[in-house]
Amino acid sequence: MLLRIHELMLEARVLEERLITMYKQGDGYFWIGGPGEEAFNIPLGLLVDKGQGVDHDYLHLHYRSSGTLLAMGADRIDSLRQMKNTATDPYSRGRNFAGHASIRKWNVAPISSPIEVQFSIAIGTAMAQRNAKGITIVQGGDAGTAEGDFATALVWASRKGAELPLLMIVTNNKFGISTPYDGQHGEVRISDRGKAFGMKTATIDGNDPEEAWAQLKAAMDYVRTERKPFLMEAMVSRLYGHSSASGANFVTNETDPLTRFEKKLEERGLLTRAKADEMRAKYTARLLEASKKVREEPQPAPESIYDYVFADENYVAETKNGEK
Amino acid sequence: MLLRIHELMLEARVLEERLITMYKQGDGYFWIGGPGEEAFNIPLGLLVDKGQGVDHDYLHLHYRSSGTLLAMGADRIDSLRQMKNTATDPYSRGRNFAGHASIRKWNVAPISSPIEVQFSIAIGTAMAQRNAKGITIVQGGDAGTAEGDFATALVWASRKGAELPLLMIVTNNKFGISTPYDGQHGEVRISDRGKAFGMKTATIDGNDPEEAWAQLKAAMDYVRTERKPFLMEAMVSRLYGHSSASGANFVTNETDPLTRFEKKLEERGLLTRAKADEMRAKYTARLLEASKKVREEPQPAPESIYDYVFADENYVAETKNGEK
Amino acid sequence: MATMVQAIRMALHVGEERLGVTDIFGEDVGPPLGGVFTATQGLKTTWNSPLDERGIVGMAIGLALAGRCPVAEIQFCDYAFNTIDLLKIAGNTYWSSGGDWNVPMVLMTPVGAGIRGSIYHSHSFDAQATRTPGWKIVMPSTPLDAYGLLLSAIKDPNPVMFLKPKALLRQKGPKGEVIPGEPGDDKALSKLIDAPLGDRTKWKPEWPKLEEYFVPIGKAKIARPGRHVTVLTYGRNVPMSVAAADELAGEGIDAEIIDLRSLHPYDWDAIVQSVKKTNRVLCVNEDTEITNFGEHLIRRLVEELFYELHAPPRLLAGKHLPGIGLADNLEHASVPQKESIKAALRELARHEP
Amino acid sequence: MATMVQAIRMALHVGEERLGVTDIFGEDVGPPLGGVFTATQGLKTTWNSPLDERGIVGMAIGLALAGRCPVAEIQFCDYAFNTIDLLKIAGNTYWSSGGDWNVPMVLMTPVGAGIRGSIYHSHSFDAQATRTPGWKIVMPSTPLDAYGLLLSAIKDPNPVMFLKPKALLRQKGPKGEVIPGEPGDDKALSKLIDAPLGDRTKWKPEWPKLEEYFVPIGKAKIARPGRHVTVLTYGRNVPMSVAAADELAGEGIDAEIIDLRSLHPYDWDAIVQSVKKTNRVLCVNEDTEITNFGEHLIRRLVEELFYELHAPPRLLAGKHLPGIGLADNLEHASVPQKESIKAALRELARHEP
Ligand SMILES: Cc1ncc(C[n+]2csc(CCOP(=O)(O)OP(=O)(O)O)c2C)c(N)n1
Ligand SMILES: Cc1ncc(C[n+]2csc(CCOP(=O)(O)OP(=O)(O)O)c2C)c(N)n1
Ligand SMILES: [Mg+2]
Ligand SMILES: [Mg+2]
Repeated sequence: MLLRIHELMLEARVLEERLITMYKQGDGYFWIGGPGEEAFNIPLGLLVDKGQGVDHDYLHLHYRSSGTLLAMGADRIDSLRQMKNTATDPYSRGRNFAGHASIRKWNVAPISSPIEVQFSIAIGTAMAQRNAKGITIVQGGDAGTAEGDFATALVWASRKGAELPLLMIVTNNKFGISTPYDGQHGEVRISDRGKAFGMKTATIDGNDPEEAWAQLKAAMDYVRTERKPFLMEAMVSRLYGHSSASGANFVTNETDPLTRFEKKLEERGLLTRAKADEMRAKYTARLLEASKKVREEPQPAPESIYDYVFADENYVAETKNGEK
Repeated sequence: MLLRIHELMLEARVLEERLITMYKQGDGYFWIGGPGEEAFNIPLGLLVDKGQGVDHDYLHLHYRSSGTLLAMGADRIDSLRQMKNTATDPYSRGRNFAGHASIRKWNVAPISSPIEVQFSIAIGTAMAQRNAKGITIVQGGDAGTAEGDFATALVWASRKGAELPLLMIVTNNKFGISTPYDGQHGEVRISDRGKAFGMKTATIDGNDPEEAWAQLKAAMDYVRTERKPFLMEAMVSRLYGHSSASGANFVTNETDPLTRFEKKLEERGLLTRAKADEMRAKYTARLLEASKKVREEPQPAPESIYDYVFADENYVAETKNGEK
Repeated sequence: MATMVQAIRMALHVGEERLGVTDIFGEDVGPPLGGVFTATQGLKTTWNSPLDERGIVGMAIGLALAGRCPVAEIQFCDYAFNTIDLLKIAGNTYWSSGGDWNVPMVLMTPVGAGIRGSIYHSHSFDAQATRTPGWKIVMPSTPLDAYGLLLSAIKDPNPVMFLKPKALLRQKGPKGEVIPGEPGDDKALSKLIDAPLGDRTKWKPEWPKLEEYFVPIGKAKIARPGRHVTVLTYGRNVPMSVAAADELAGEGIDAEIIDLRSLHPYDWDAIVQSVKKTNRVLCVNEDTEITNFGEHLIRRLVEELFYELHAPPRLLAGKHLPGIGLADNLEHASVPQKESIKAALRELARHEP
Repeated sequence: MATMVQAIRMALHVGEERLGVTDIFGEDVGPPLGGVFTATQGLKTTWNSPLDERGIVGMAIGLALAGRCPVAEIQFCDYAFNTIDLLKIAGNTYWSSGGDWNVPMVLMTPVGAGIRGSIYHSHSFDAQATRTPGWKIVMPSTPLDAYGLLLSAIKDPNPVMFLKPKALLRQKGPKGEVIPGEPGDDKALSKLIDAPLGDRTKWKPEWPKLEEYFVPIGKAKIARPGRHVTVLTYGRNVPMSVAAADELAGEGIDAEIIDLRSLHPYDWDAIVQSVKKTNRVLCVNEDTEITNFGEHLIRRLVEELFYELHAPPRLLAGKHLPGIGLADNLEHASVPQKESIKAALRELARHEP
């Protein structure tokens, strides 16, 4: 399992690096993603009950969630397609930025750019699941918790007698674009905000995949069995700055969860540097191939702007997903 | 002092009863007010540092605050003028509902109908007071704390190193129009929501004017000297239902802070029934006179809708207040 | 004959029983009150939400994503203006996800003036709504249309906004317009479905055997046929315009009143047909007059029918002011009234090209 | 010559130093970044706000009520749609309080397409803004106008919205348009006021000796004089329309481009004067085309100048769609481009009455 997690963390990192390279080579207008959050997002993706409908888990993620989707088995090349805004981009048909996935057949709600609105929407899928098997998972950053929508989720998820099976996750990288955490918060721990609502809460080291796995598992089991909300704050890193707008260059002053985990695995004799390098080389080559393929794919046609404004009355979700 | 508080509580009650009678006699389209909150709102009004500018207290109140304004010395007849939407209504020129005062010369911000927005606006006057003598007081109901604006005030008021001299007050009457408190809240005490932000908090019996006075005094002293926020929840009654929309009839199943206080004063030999009745009769007569006078005052002219859209460049707040 | 609010209640009942409606919710929507206008009394799936409009809209979107069929209410449209970003998301989700996720939800909210609602119970929402792509927008002017439009809204796989003309909620429709299945006698209907005053804990409504009736979204209706001037309007201004037209008949002015019913998509064919006949057009609505939906209709009319117009088309709308004042004088001076509609119609009808 | 973003920065500097500006704030507005477009670098009174647009607008209103002079920023207008209710309050406070409290605040926010901003960095705000009574709305198309309009906005005792055309922020103005006091040499200016890349903790700007210069709110400008067609536009579409007109000159079409600069109040006299001369009018903006501000201008033009119009007035605006897509094809097909403006101008100019 640890090795599986490591391999996915590595692949997720290489995927983000490929997207950054594509941006820098002019194969995309904007990059934003999750390098530095792999140790948390990979376990999350592996622990999700994947499927469609209320008996599986709903995911309301944000633009740093590529690792979670990758761990769930999303086709890697689709991230590249969205980066290159091709007509083949299955997430948005070349309309949205990189990192804005939508996978209905797996209950992954469309990722949208506005910060924190997913917290106001997640209460709805969670409400629909009160008497079902699945749970709803919603994730956002630390700065975004200042938006009223974060409080909306706290209020609506904890109403006595109407508690929601909602796992609220805050990935705290201590930044909102350029603004440091300190100076913007009165809370010592963001997770403390759940306490007044009688919620279970935890603040964890999101750079340690073993702790992340254990804590996520426990939290998800609690929400799944108790049908009550849980607020988790995970401390993570932001390894390439906020986005391409800030250069997307590797920063050296933050913990790299991948190298840290590799060191651990080496110490335990579970991994060798050589093996790790070989894996990295393999994924790098694979994604390079994929990026070449994507470059050949068509751009959306001008008239396509008129597609998908309204679903027609015969619209059936299932069929639509069948197609994909 | 206690007798002064009682007299103001009584007068505030009679004032609301007059407004309700005006409504029922067709001298107004809508009534909403604060009967049942006198034990809290009168002490609040008496403790305010009244005046204009950052060295005095700013008040961001809501539609149940007539008692507070009365205790501050607002002209009683002006409430009747707004009820009757006369041209002479100094608060809104016949434009707004009863209970929507605006008194710039005393730092009383315009009361507006949308629930909780005053919490997002109050942080601004409080910010302007960080290095001044005055403080900002913002007040709203229990149900309204579900709006994101309540969280906005918590977040902005408690930022480390940038704390605001803000007294946040929730008058909890356990209702939002028809919706009971229970079933809508996960919090045991609304005031607990301040704890995660390192705020001082208290939940008090707002039906006891002595407790209200003592607790408000302590909280205001803290905010004034420490220049830090305080969240107070006051349990109060709603004695005539939500508003005229629900009939505005006296309810018998809630504590009446006025009769409770009068009993106490009688027990202590500070007041006699006869004296209380006499006072009530005096204020009733006075306000009846006032309502007759208001009935003779002109209604706003149609063209007046175009007044006060824009302040002209020579606009000076002071002069404006001088006029009033 | 049912009032509009009774018609809405009956439509929601049919929605619950036969069209899969799962959640009817909002502030004070559930027991004991059943809505500030009693629109949701006695229904099965109603519940009270927290006092949080953003949560209400977000909840509705989430429920729709999860395959439920929600009907959410914003108590007054005046209080929907902190949710515009969420309304935009409801409207763009299908498009942004390239057809992956649709959002089948209904949002209903009372709109307009006419009840001395002062600054925050008099807002209109048609201008804001029509500039929110991805939404279908409907607004009835009679109980039967309210019934038929709401059923269509519930069945639609897209977000649909159902704007309730506040001033008409307690009104009945034109003679003879009956909801299929409603008892002929009003008192009987009221006995069946109106909650009693006072304690309602034991009360249960008895619903008449109602038939499904769908008013297609996108189809206008001629509320009053006429030959000289076309009035394009909706909601509260429809009966007002009809009354104005009837009074002008004596002056030899015969106005045609088109009740759009659907604001988006709107019935362009019906509009063109009428304007080609009358060659004169007046748009009437209560929303503020700058960047107003009626201006869109006029813009498109001049673009496409410039040479058919024998008089400059006119807009009669709410004044561009920060609010609608409480006093009679103020409310009347702020939004169209029967007299101002008559004046505008006279001017148009008598205009010499 | 300064770019527009440098002009804005210089105006804010003058505002701080001489016009009483006390707080320039918003998300990432303070150090270290100084704004996502560097508009607030090196200023004295800037600070970073929490990530909460409602708090930002509420804070600005409160500061204004308390007698401060705030300039608040919403990072992208795309993220202002959860604050419409608060914007309405800023606009109605003076009116609702019967003249008791005014709200002297400036709200600035980048608007429009042109930088491949995809769905949430391409929105326009002119339609929403112009239907928010009580606000003055300005939008520059050159650095000098940005400078002069922002100074006027700061001095105004009412809420003023300063819309920043994203695509023009890094552009310079037409030849010879200089900000009074800016150094003639661009490199010199950049050295003085642009923050260095990397560590800025020790950096301090050196401000040129700038003179106050006010562009009155409510006054339009003829960006290009012409005889055959009038174009009513603002922001990004001004240079685009001028370029289109210049190219059409060869075809014997001489278009007059009016840069409104103020959207509310707008310069009706300048509009009438031009349209009476050309008798043909095209409105160009990027906002979605249903319930659009250009439609207001057209409505008023047909109401007041119907018989002066020798061709149906036209609107060229953003498509009524849920968003603007990322790919070139999508963005180009969604909002006016030079070629589509030329096509519309040809049609109007060649139209035979
Ligand atoms: C409502 C809204 N406001 C502003 C922005 C611009 N913006 C994009 S990301 C970001 C910072 C988000 O910080 P945080 O919530 O901590 O998430 P992180 O990016 O650090 O993971 C901002 C301000 C936005 N996308 N949405
Ligand atoms: C934003 C908003 N939503 C809804 C309303 C309608 N409304 C008026 S008062 C009220 C209930 C308020 O309850 P609470 O906050 O507890 O204050 P109370 O009236 O009980 O003092 C509601 C829903 C409103 N005025 N503003
Ligand atoms: Mg962060
Ligand atoms: Mg209450």
